[in-house]
Amino acid sequence: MEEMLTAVVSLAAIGSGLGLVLGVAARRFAVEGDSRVEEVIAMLPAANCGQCGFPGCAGAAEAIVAGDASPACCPPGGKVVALAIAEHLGIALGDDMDDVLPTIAVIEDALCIGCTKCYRLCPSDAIIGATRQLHGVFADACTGCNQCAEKCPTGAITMQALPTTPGTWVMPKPALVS
Amino acid sequence: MAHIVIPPIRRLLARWGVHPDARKYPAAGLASLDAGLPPQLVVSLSQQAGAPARPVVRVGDHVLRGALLAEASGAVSAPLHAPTSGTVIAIGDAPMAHPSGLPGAAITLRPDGLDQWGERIGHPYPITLSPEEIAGRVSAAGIVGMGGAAFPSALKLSLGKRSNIDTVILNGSECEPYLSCDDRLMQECAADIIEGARLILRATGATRLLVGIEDNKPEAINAMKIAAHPYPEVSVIRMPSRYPMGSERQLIHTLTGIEPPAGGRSADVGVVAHNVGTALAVYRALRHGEPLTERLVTVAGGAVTSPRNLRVRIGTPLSWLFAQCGGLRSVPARLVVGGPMMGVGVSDVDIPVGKGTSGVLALTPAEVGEREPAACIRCGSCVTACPVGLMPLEMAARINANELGKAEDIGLGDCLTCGACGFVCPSRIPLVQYFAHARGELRARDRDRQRLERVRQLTEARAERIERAAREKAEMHARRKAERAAAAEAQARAKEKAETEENPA
Amino acid sequence: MQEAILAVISIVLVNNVVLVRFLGLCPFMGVSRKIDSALGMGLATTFVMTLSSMASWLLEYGLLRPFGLGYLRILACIVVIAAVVQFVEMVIRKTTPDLHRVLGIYLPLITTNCAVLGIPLLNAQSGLGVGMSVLTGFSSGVGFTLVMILFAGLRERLELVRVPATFSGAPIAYITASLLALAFMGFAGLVPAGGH
Amino acid sequence: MNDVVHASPHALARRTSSQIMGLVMLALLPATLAGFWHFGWPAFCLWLVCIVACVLCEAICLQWSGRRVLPVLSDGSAALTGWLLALSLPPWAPWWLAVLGSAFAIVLAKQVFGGLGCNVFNPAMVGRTILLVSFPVQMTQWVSPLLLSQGTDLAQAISIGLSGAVPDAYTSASLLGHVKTELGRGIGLADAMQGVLPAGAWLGGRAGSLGETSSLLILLGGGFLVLKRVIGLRIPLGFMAGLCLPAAIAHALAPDAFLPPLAHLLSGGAMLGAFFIATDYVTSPSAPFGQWIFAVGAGLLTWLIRTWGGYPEGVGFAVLLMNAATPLLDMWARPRIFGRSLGGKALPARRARESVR
Repeated sequence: MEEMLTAVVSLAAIGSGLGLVLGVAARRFAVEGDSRVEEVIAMLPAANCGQCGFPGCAGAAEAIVAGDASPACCPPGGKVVALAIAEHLGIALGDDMDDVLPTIAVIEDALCIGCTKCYRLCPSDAIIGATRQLHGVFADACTGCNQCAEKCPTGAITMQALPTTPGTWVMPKPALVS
Repeated sequence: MAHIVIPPIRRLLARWGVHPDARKYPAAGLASLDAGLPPQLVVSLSQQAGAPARPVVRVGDHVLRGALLAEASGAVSAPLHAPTSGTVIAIGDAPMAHPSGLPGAAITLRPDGLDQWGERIGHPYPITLSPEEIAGRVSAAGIVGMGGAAFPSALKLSLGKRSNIDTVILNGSECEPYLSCDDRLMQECAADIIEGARLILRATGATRLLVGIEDNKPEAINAMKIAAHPYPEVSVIRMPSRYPMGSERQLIHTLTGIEPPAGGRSADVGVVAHNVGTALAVYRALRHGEPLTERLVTVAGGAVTSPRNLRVRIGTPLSWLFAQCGGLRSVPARLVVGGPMMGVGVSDVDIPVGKGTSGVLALTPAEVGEREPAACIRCGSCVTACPVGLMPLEMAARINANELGKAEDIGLGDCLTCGACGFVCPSRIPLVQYFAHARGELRARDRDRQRLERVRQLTEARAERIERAAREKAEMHARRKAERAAAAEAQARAKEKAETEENPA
Repeated sequence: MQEAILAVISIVLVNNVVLVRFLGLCPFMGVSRKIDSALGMGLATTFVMTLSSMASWLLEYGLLRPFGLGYLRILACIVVIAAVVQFVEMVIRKTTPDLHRVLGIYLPLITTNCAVLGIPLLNAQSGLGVGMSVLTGFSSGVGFTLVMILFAGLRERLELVRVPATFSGAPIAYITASLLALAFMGFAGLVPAGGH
Repeated sequence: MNDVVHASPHALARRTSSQIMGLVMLALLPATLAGFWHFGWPAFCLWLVCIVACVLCEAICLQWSGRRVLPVLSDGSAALTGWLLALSLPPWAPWWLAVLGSAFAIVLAKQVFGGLGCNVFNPAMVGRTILLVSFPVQMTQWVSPLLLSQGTDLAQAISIGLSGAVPDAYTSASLLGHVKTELGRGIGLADAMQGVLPAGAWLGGRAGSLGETSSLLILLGGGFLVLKRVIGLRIPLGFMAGLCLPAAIAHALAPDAFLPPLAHLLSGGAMLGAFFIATDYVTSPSAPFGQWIFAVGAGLLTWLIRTWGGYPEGVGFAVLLMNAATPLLDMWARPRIFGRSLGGKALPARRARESVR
């Protein structure tokens, strides 16, 4: 009986003593909550184009942090953003990277009626033009979000891959040794 | 009197680099010939480092030799001049020497056969010109580095004021196998080269000129020594033959003992290096007023019937050069523009010669040594060969595993892409291709990043604009409402007042 | 002094905690993909092992032996070590969040890491003094760290080569670990039996 | 656009991987022939069994993993592994030992890692070491060197190889094993060394593994490889220094308890290890400084294990241990990059004129 009491008392003493120390430490070394969603939002292009299937860039960031979406889900961001997010969150990227090819909107002159619908819609101001005048696309600013193509009444806008020039050409990786 | 300097033995015994078979003969032993005028000349707009030149002629224009075809655009660029007299027949995409095989913008000229010079304004004693004047004329003559990099030379000349250059190096090492155009130039025009180099010396304000020549070119060393004899500031230095001795940084280290800091320019240590061909072009531009319209090109390789050095107009297609050398005697395994170590492998014989083209090679399968790549056995040959002290096998393994960032961490950015590692690799692993791929990919990512940043700014600006418009609208709405309310109240009050006035107590 | 040196050699090399005693295999396999995290894990474990050796010696001679509570040894050790680990985790999380992110779930796992529990228990069994206890704990940690970074280096190399699909991942890691253990067998007998 | 991209360089040095393997085999030939001469037909049979077993194992693995068999086999690496394994086995070892060792070397140490260039441990040493810890009796059954003529004929050799039973008349002890036993019995070195290191030791007239005994011929082969630039001098020199320096110091302090450096060098697999085992490309560091650390470390560990360890010979273990450190050495002992400090920072810009002679 006495032995049992000693055992219980001593273990209780150890436990409560250590608990006290840990309790103090928990206050002393407290850490704030998860800031990763904000960090991921800052990395995304902020175009809120919706190509990822989430409500805007903030929604995509939440999904990526929660693990519901791949960092490669952002077509305008492409490889750069995917790699940056993956590295930041410590996620391994699959081989699906090469499928994410950047595209831009191309307006076919013959079909454009200058209705300015696309011009008003473009989230990144990449379409230049005025009422009843031929519209043009500022390729450097186009995210390829496809919103203009959906709204174009004459179907003059198509999404096309960026053409390769000697300046943008990348030497292919050598084939694997068999 | 020029003195002869021998670099310290420690530097000569350094273990970097490789010793490929020189294969410079028979071309190196034969006097250079004029290649004549081909039926068409294609002057590529982006044959110099930096921005492409901007055309100033139109299709149909008739031009004389030396006339301006395109002007420099931007800080790093160079103008282009008509290589002969003739008619501009096209401005647009044409084949060019690029590993991708993609075409680039060019001006196509049909020679009229008269080869008539336009106005040439030379100077009888160019050495009396001011440094600024020299740099200006070199810039106007469209002179670029003729060793292969094609960097606009005038930019290097005007560095002197800012960087306090004290040494000019004349690069006569010509360490690439097969190539002998610099060798021939030094043998045939040594005096003019030295004059040109002295003009460079004057333009940069430097006080000594070191001419570095590899010891496998004894005739060139002799010729240059004789030409340099009257000038005490010129030293001709015999260097060991080793690839890549002609790389600017390795050359500076061998000749001066200074190790230029990584990431910086050679001017930071007070040195600039110019190719011997550049010096000759500088002399011709200043003495005779001739812009850069021709250069010496080595045409060689096992598939060429009679290899030779040819004086070639800029824009001459490769097929014309081969024809001048007796044609091809077998189907080449590879056509190379430049040297075999760093040149561009091409497949089109219509590709034109540019200002930086030092050689045109048609190589047989045996010379190329084409074998299927095998597994890396980690022999370390590439580590020993690397002139920069990198571990190519480790870099390639990381790039192969798509870990480009890690490859960068261990020195991808310091790689010269000189090809020494790929040359010695017993497993024939295309190391340089790995590095070129990784660099291209990293550059592409950089571009994408910048583009995204721009898009982000535009998007934010738009969002802000819309928000501001909405706010202004709301404010205006509120103001109107307030005004209306105020007006109504005033009216009501007036009415009330009127009523009170009407019914005074 | 000589005894201490021999003990360190014995614990680090001859009776290596991972490769010879087969303790702490969970982090050995789990956190050895990258050298940085292996090093972090090794250092954290060394720290915890040293502290817990000290704590359990105090426990052993301050409480368990005087009161004849030897039968509570395992229970009490677990409580003490768990508390030490919790403490270390909080400190790391606050001071070096990156290391915390890398160590991930493995840091709490140190709590139930058999090496961390095993070494103090072995110390208690062999009746070592406080100095030797702490030294044993520390050198066990050093041995653990050494093997961790060697193994992590090997695994990083293996990431870069084309291991057949059948063997890539865990299988090749186990094979590598076995060959590493084979190499460590060379140390057998290096310290005369009874040294430790 | 080009269909096939031809990246530079467009020229190639002539030496290929299989040529390198061939040169190494050529360099091994004198020591191997000496081994045959000293240990007779059983040694030859062992050598043959090892090589055939290694090549067969490699072929089977390649076939199984669906890779092309003949082109890969022709690189000669499997045969070289078998050769090196044979040289490190007792000359009259039974056939099954050789086959087992070859299987471990090729399958476990090489092919499961992905084949040539992918393994992290030296295959021959993995094979030998597994055999040593698994079959200590058979692996320490040495025979005294006999001349081919007065030894066994082929038929006898085959029966020895099949049964693994070495006639008592031929058994002998290796120097290291003998010294370890005698020191263990409390006998001083001076007595233990009596007549163990005969004058012919340089040429292989001593008990030991098949190819490790004739140090002079190994040195010859190693020198050939150095001249041919197949191997560098760093690893052999570093290994010998790492082995001999502590041995010399210890021997000077206590001559009766520690073997002299020359005895270390001439006994066991020290020379073979220095020139042919530690220099294995795949499992040794590829940068100069890393090679020095690797080699000195391997030599030092060999001395430690030989002197105090439970096993009389430590070359195999030492090489395996340093193999394990090789990835770290490759990572941390990289050469200095031109224009940068060792730490990777750009050098300060020195002016040309200040440093002129």
